[in-house]
Amino acid sequence: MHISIVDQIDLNEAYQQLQSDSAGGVNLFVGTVRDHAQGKQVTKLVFEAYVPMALKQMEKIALQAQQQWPLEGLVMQHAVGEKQIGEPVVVIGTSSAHRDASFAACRFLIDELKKTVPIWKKEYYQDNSVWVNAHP
Amino acid sequence: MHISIVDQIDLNEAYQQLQSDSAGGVNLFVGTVRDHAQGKQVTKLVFEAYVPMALKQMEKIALQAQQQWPLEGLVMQHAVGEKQIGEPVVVIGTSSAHRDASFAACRFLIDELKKTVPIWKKEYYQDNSVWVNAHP
Amino acid sequence: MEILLFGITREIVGQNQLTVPTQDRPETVGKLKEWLAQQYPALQKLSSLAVAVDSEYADDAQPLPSGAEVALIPPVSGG
Amino acid sequence: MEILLFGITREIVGQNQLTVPTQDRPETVGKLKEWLAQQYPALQKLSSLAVAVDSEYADDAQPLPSGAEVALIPPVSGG
Repeated sequence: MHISIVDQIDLNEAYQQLQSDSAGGVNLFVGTVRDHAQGKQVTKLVFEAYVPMALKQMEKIALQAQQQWPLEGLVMQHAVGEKQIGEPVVVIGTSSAHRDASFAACRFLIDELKKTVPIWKKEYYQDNSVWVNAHP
Repeated sequence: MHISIVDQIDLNEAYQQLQSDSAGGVNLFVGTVRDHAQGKQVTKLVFEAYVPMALKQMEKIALQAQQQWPLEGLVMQHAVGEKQIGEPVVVIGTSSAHRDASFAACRFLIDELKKTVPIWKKEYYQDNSVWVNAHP
Repeated sequence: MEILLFGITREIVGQNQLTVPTQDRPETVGKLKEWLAQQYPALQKLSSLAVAVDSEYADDAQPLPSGAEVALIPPVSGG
Repeated sequence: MEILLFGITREIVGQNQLTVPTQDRPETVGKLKEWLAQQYPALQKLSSLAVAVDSEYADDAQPLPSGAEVALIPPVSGG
């Protein structure tokens, strides 16, 4: 498995790391910066991570996925720092002999990452900014 | 939507075509040549398509997906010709504001492509070759 | 009438295209399938055999007008 | 005892790290949360506030040995 916190997402590297002669299906999910959120125009995002703990949590999730599905490859990259509209901020990649496993594991990994990995997103709008999810 | 039958899959082109400021999630599924099938060692594959009909069928499936899910982008590339172990043979891409739609549409598109698009795969093993699915 | 062949149908017939003699010319997709079954019994061993008319899947009742592009579609295996 | 701060907790406290005075030193995660609630009432308005000890989520009963790396984890929003 290849787990990293990076300044720039590298989709080609992720695809290379998923390559395996035994894999027939490769899934990539890329989370990108959307121009709107909560009905507001977004100007940019800033991501911050508690890096050692984020890597540990990502590894836990990855191990869970490997136990649940027969995976050939697994990649999780999350970016930190300032990101503009359209830029990738996270890539989740899975590969397996048959596509059922890679699809299911890819979905599981991004869902779990969003729930437990200590990474924080600050959304900047025209007039203010907020830490996403911080308040009810 | 971007639908094509190609000699070489271009994953970066697919990703570029899925870019949209309104998209927060991008899904890519890449089908690759596995080294084994039906318990046999595969040496290579050859793909053949009835091109005009394949494009028409792919377009139909793509329209169905667009009706079912709010997609920002949609890509289907299928390769023809001889492909070696590890090479990509199909890429399906979807993007949408939220990931539920892009995940579901990506899965739908590859499943439907395999059912109805007139493309044929010949598997070569050490000692013989077969047209996949041809016989019961 | 010319019939386009792909995949295993091309190997069964031994040609890239199949010509149906004028005197045998089938009026419908169903009639064409009957003629093919007689001429090439190996086609009946396939898991399925569809016919496309002008690049669309066609059912047995569909007529085969002259000038239509007709193709045999053995079981697909893309992806 | 030093507490690492991230995201909105850093803004609420107004520093990158928080020092708990020796005389207030909490023995458990639960005690630390009580102390924080008193010192920084704005922390109670968050959707949730977890504490990590040595890079692992910790429950209220968990002790805080000296030398442990302690961090506040406000609601995460990665991805």
